[in-house]
Amino acid sequence: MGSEMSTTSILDIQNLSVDIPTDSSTLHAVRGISLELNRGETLGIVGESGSGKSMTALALMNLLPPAAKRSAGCISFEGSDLTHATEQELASKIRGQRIGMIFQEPMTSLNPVYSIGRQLKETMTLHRKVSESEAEKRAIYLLEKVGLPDPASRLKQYPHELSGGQRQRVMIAMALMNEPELLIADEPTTALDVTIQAQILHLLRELQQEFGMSMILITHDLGVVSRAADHIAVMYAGDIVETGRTAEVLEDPRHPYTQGLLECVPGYRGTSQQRLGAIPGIVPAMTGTISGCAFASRCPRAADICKTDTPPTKALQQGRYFVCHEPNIQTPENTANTAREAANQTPEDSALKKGEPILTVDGVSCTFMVRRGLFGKRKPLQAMDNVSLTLNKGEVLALVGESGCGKSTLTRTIMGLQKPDSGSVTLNGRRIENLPPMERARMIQPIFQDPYSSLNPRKTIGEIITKPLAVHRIGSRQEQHAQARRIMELVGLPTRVFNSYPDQLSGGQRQRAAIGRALIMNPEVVICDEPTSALDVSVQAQILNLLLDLRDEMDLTYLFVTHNLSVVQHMADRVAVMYLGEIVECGDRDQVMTDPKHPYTHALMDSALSISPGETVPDPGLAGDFPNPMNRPSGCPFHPRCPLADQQCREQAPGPELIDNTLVQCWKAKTSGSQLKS
Amino acid sequence: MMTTDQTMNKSGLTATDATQEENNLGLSPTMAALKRARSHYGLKIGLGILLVMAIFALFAPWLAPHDPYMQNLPLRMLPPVWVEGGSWEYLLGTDHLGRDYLSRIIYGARISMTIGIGAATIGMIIGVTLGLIAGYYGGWLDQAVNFLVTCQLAVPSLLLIMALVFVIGQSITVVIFVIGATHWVFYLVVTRSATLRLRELDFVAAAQAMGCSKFQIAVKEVLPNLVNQIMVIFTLEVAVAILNEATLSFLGLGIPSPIPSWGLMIAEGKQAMFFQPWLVILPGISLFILVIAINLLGDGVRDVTVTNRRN
Amino acid sequence: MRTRTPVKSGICLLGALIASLLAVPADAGQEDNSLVVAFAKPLTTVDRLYSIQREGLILSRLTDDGLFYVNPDTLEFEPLAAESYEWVNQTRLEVTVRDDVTFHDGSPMTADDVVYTYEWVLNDDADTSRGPVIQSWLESVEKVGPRTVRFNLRLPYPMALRDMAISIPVRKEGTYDGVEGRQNSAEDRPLNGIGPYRIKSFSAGREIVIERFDNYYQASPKANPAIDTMVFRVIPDQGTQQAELLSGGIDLMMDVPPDVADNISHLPGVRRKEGNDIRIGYITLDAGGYADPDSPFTNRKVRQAINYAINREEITRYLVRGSAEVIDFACHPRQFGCEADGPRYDYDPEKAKKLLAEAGYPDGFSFKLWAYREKIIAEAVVSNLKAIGLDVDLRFVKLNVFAKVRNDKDMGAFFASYGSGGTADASASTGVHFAESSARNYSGDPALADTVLAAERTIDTQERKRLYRQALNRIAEQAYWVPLFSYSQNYLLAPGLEFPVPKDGVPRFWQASWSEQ
Amino acid sequence: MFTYILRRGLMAILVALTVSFGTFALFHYATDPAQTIAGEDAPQEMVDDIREQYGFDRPAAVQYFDWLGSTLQGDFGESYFWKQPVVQLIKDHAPVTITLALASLSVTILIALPLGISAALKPNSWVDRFALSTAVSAQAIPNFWLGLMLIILFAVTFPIFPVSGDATWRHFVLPSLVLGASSVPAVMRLTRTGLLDVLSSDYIRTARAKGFMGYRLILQQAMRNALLPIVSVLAVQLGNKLGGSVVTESVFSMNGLGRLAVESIFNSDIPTVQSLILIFVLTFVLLTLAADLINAWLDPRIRMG
Repeated sequence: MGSEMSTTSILDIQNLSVDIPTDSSTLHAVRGISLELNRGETLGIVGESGSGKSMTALALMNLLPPAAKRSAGCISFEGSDLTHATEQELASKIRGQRIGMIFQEPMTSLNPVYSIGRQLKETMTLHRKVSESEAEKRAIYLLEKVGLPDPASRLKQYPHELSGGQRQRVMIAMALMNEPELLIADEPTTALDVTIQAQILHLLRELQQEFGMSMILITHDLGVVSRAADHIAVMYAGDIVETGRTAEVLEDPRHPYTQGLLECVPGYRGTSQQRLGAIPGIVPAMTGTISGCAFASRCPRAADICKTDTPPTKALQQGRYFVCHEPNIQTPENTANTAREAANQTPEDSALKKGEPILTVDGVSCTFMVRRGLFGKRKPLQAMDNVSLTLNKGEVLALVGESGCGKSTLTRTIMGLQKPDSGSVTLNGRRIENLPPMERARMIQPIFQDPYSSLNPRKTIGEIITKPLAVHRIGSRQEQHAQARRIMELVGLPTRVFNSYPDQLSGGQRQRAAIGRALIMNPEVVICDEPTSALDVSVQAQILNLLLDLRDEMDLTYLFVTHNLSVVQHMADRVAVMYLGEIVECGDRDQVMTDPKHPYTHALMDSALSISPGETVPDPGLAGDFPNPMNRPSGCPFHPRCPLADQQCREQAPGPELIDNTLVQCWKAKTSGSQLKS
Repeated sequence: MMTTDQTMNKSGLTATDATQEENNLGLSPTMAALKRARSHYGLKIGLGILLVMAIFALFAPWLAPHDPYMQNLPLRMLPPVWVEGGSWEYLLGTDHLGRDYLSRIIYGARISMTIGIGAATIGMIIGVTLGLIAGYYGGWLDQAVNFLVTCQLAVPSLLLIMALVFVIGQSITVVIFVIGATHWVFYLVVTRSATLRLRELDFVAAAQAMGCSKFQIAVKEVLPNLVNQIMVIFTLEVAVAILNEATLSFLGLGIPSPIPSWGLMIAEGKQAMFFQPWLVILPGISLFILVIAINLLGDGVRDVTVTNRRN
Repeated sequence: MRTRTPVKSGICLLGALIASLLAVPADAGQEDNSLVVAFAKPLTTVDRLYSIQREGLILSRLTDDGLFYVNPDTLEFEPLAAESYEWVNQTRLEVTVRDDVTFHDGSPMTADDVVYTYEWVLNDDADTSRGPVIQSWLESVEKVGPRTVRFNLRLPYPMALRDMAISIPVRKEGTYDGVEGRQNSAEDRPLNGIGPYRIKSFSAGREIVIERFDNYYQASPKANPAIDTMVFRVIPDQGTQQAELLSGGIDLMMDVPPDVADNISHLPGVRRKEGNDIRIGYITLDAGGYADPDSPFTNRKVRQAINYAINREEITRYLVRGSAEVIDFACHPRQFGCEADGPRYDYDPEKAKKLLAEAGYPDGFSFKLWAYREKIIAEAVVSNLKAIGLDVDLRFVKLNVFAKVRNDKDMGAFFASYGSGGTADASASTGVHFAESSARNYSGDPALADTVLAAERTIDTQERKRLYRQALNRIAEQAYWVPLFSYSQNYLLAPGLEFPVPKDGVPRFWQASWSEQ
Repeated sequence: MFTYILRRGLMAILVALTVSFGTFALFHYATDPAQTIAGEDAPQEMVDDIREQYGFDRPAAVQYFDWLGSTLQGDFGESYFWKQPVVQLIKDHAPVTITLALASLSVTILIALPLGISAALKPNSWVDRFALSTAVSAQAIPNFWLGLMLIILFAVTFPIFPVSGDATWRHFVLPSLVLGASSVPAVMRLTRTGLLDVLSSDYIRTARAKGFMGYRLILQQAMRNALLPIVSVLAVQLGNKLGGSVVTESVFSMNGLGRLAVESIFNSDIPTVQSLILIFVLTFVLLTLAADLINAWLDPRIRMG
């Protein structure tokens, strides 16, 4: 859409590289990349963690960590070369004035001890001769623009009083205080929930058009770029491997990495597929020089030349090129085929399986008392309100919801680690609280989100995996070790790492180890708590595949907690949607995802960003954002955000009802579908 | 190996993972620490000095030229050899009872180290235990511990120690125990906060899910993660304890005479400090060197072991 | 005595001296004819009736006069505020008071004041520190003539004059009106004495300033002291005192440790004076087996062994120094009645070992030696005892702990010293230590107790001498004690200061003066 | 907030009582005040007399609650040894300690903060190294020894400052140095690490992206955050110094609370000891409370959570 404006380039980067010296060697974060951004357009930089995309962004205004060294042929911004600008000039003329920047972590990116107002205003007063009041006017105006209700009063608030989404909005407003020509957004939505993410991206798009800004959007999420960027550049190991117009790149990827990456995204090729394509291995160490193509070691098509010679840059057309030897030309389909074959090996769609309930959660409620602040009083926080759920043998039940909706409390309760105030959890017909911990442990095991915190850094992988056996005194040491090795084989861990420590493993391997630990006593139910959200797309694909395979081999039952709808799409047989401690909708995957009953579910589905270039970012059409659980709204907890809410919703909470075998809690459930469509 | 990559099945993945890891499997934490240690000067210097002093302390009976208790009144207050009137027989001169000063200083190292290590160990046992309890179990236990801490902090510790020693009576063991019993707060605070942090980590939840008891988790899962920090505190507390002992002895409430303690020697020399300054200066310097060595070691250990999670 | 001041420190001190000369006048008081003296211990009150500290005694000899005083030369007790006295019989003393004595507030001293003073002391509620002692011999006081006061004793008490001289200053009638119980007179009321000096200011723990009292009666031997004002600064720390002396902060330092005295005496800026002290050092052994019925010390041979084991000559010569001398009996040689011919124990470790063996301790035994002062000497003793195979644990504690344990009769052996309150009479040493009631008495020897008691109740000097000789010989034979040495007093003075050293270790500053040069 | 302060207050009182009872018991059973009061050479009669005068012969509990009762009525009693009201004693000694504490604290701040900040601004530079080595050596010098060395130096070699007493401001120079030096390392290290953390934080990056740099970045963005931990540690340090710096006061023989406390211990002057403990505990708790309040004022998160 930016295209109809003047397409002269506003930013032109030539052969930029960033080196970070570490105590042992130097890490080449960015290896001489070149980029061009046209005025009024959005350039999406995509890449997995460690691909150097953020470094690139920071390098532009030289905001790199003190140790890092930047070298560049030229960074010409509006004709002036930033490489020659002194720190002084950058600070006084460019930063925050002509180039604004938004960071990933809204939680930590605002100074906690100063009020929003001060932080907004100083951005302006620092650079321009403007009065406090003018700055304040501007600040209020922008807060309005970024969609914060009642902006005037916000000025007095402090960051910790705002939700993540609100903070990110403030960040945006702050970046726009001086009407910059260029806005750099570094993973602006990664830390946010789905609905918020959609809102923010939508907002950015609008603002960009309104102010005629150019934008660099850095993200790992192909879905996001596919909607939000005009051009994209795919980065791998500090290099740009492919670039061009978004649609072209995504529909006809030419670099094997791009292809692989797309294969990894669940739902990229429809839901039918149970097995994802995945890029084997991990990003190579970025220290030292890489001979040949950095991707060679992971490339399915790599030939010897790839390992020896630096691949050539092949331009297909103006601004559309990729870097590859293309040993034996293959169309993307082939790789897709291999993936399909793989898919076909797996047994027929498991969504058909139906077992009898193995785990039932019945009307569980749970409330915590929390003190806020040094002088604060203890206030109740209702984490779960009368939650009921059944988990059938052999199925995958996806539990979807935004952060703070009570997912983790629910899982903890199910594992018997959290005592509910009322209601009961029954596992194999026995009340969980009556189960002795040992027995319970044999039946149900968790897999956690963050493989960096779920493994004890002081224990070797071997110790970690054998731990359950040790605790339960199952078998002799030898037997335990043998068993551990079997499991490691099963989850695809090289037995070599038996004696190494978690720090020495990659994220993927850690997660495999975690899975191994969970499965070693082959439990019946496995609680997967966001098992992939901390991982890169390619690794996520590996893990998802693994989980599915394991389920078939050890016929496991998964409760799969996630916020990533494409993953749900990919994994789940049934879906339960949670909002503010309640299950608002629960039913078969397709039922729920294609024809959601609850307005919230509906909004969720709308805000899911599948890879579909050309389509714009949808507006989930949700008012405000996720309320603070400390003060739940009366009546239907969703009513403040619900487009359909009326008197009834505000006053009395709806009970669960079964509408074409989907459980829904909404007064408008029957009609909502049609209303929301229109 | 690339051929296996063509097919996208599990084993294939594993194979490549393996081969991938081959070239960048990092060092184990201990190895990494040792590697860093090799290039850390402070640590090496500190360790060096400490070793020398430890050797003197251990083999004092063989290394000391005289019996540190051997009194020889006619030869009292001899100056060191480099001062006129000094003799080669008594390198550092003699004290007010004609005892060989060098020998006493050598034996002094023994006392200081014993006390330092002893006291720090006791403090560690108290502090870490309480810290774990407070941090992991929380609740009223935490309150109780907190109360103890306030008591401990609110009363000037030196006064407290003096009062205790004064009343219980002076002896090496008393000094060790009293100093130990009054220097556990640092351990406690660190252990507690670290425990609070660790408690929230998933591996603890995982252990719970395995059916481990609270105690098992606290000791087997949490404690190992504190070892580094505790080690650092330990070294620093050893230094503190040594200084405390010296101060106590200096004030006449520490090691009983005639045991050679540096602090005591300074106190004894103080009377004549304008005229036989070495009586005060020599033990002071030994004390300084020992403590600085320990601190260097402590800082070194911290730099080397406690890896910063950032970048 | 050998001098060993290495050039190095010599130079540094010379430098010090010059520097201090530049910085401040070498002596604090020469110009304004004032005298600054350092007190090691803080004085809690300036009222002699309520303090028994040595500092109090020193001060009271300036600010207060009693009816009698101790003649600095003869150490006899002679009239002071009294004009004359007479023993009517063994238990009745009549004193005639002077008529020319005035209090600091200008009012004349009368017999009534004397009566008031003694009645106050006899009054239980007065809680004067010496009260109990006086009450133990003094029955009552009455005014029998315009200037005559009669003292009725409970029993013959030869030390009566001593007590009156040392611890009972005369107070103006009504001084303590409206004051109940022990209370510090200095805080509420300015001290109103009759001494040659009057209190100008007193801040507890810091300093005391006194100035010459002009209406002091000329007949007094203390009349017309040379110094106008005297300041007593409390400086507990020896090193600090030295520094102050060097930099001219103070003019006179008492109780100087011999080492320091030696060192400093080599400086041109300071003068050193040595005087005797009636104080003696000794070790008491638990002969009575109080702490432990079957303690080795109940065995006479063991006690003698210990007497032989300690090298008193060396200790006295190198550690106590000055005019100090070894003593062989339980009293100070300069004290009346301190004459005995009992056994003397010269240093002989071999003999000591032999005796131990005979006593059944061939390879020694272990015990605690308690002490609360002169740590160095205690250490020396310990190492002597270790030399004969005894395992001694030195318990060096503060007085309050020491006293607790001693009074509970829980000590096997303790090293202590006694100043006899400056009294040149054996009753003050031997008497105090072997009296029945005394907590210091570990001998468990009633016969001995009777002897000393008898001596204290006898006025006749020959008889007293005999009794003390008997007691002292008994103590020596039984080796209840290890008499160690008499002390010597070291004084350091600013150059121009003239000051006759006292024989009994209690300085009399009214004799001090600045020499004109 | 009020309830919070109340909680802390109660805590303080509880602590004070516990500690004071502990000390009381200790002294009651291990020492004999009577002899000290009477003096070392005092004859038996005198000592016994004093013992019953002061009621030392009564059972411990009786004596303790006797003391407690009167204290609760605001009467701290009378010192056994000094024979004057404890309140008076404390009034006399407090000024010295307070002056010394404040002086030395400012010494600490003047040395530690600049060092720490400049070290944090240039990590691994020579400034940083210098700062760290100062810290390490300052940590290693025995406080009392430093005092003695200074005395030797100033008493003898260059008599610029008086080496004992507390009469004039010049008397406080050396002690403040010694005492101040003792807490330099802690504060310095804390300032350094604290500021380093802040400087590497995301919001500072944001501030830089907004165009902040140089002193404005430090003063207007980083300092306030870095101050939080420093405030607390300074409070504790001040607390310790007010708790009577025993060593310094006795080395330089100053009449402060610290030395008063020690003397009272040596003389088992229980009323004084007890009252001092009460005062120390209360000051400490008050200071920490103050620190918390200051931090709450500095940091909204603490304020409203």
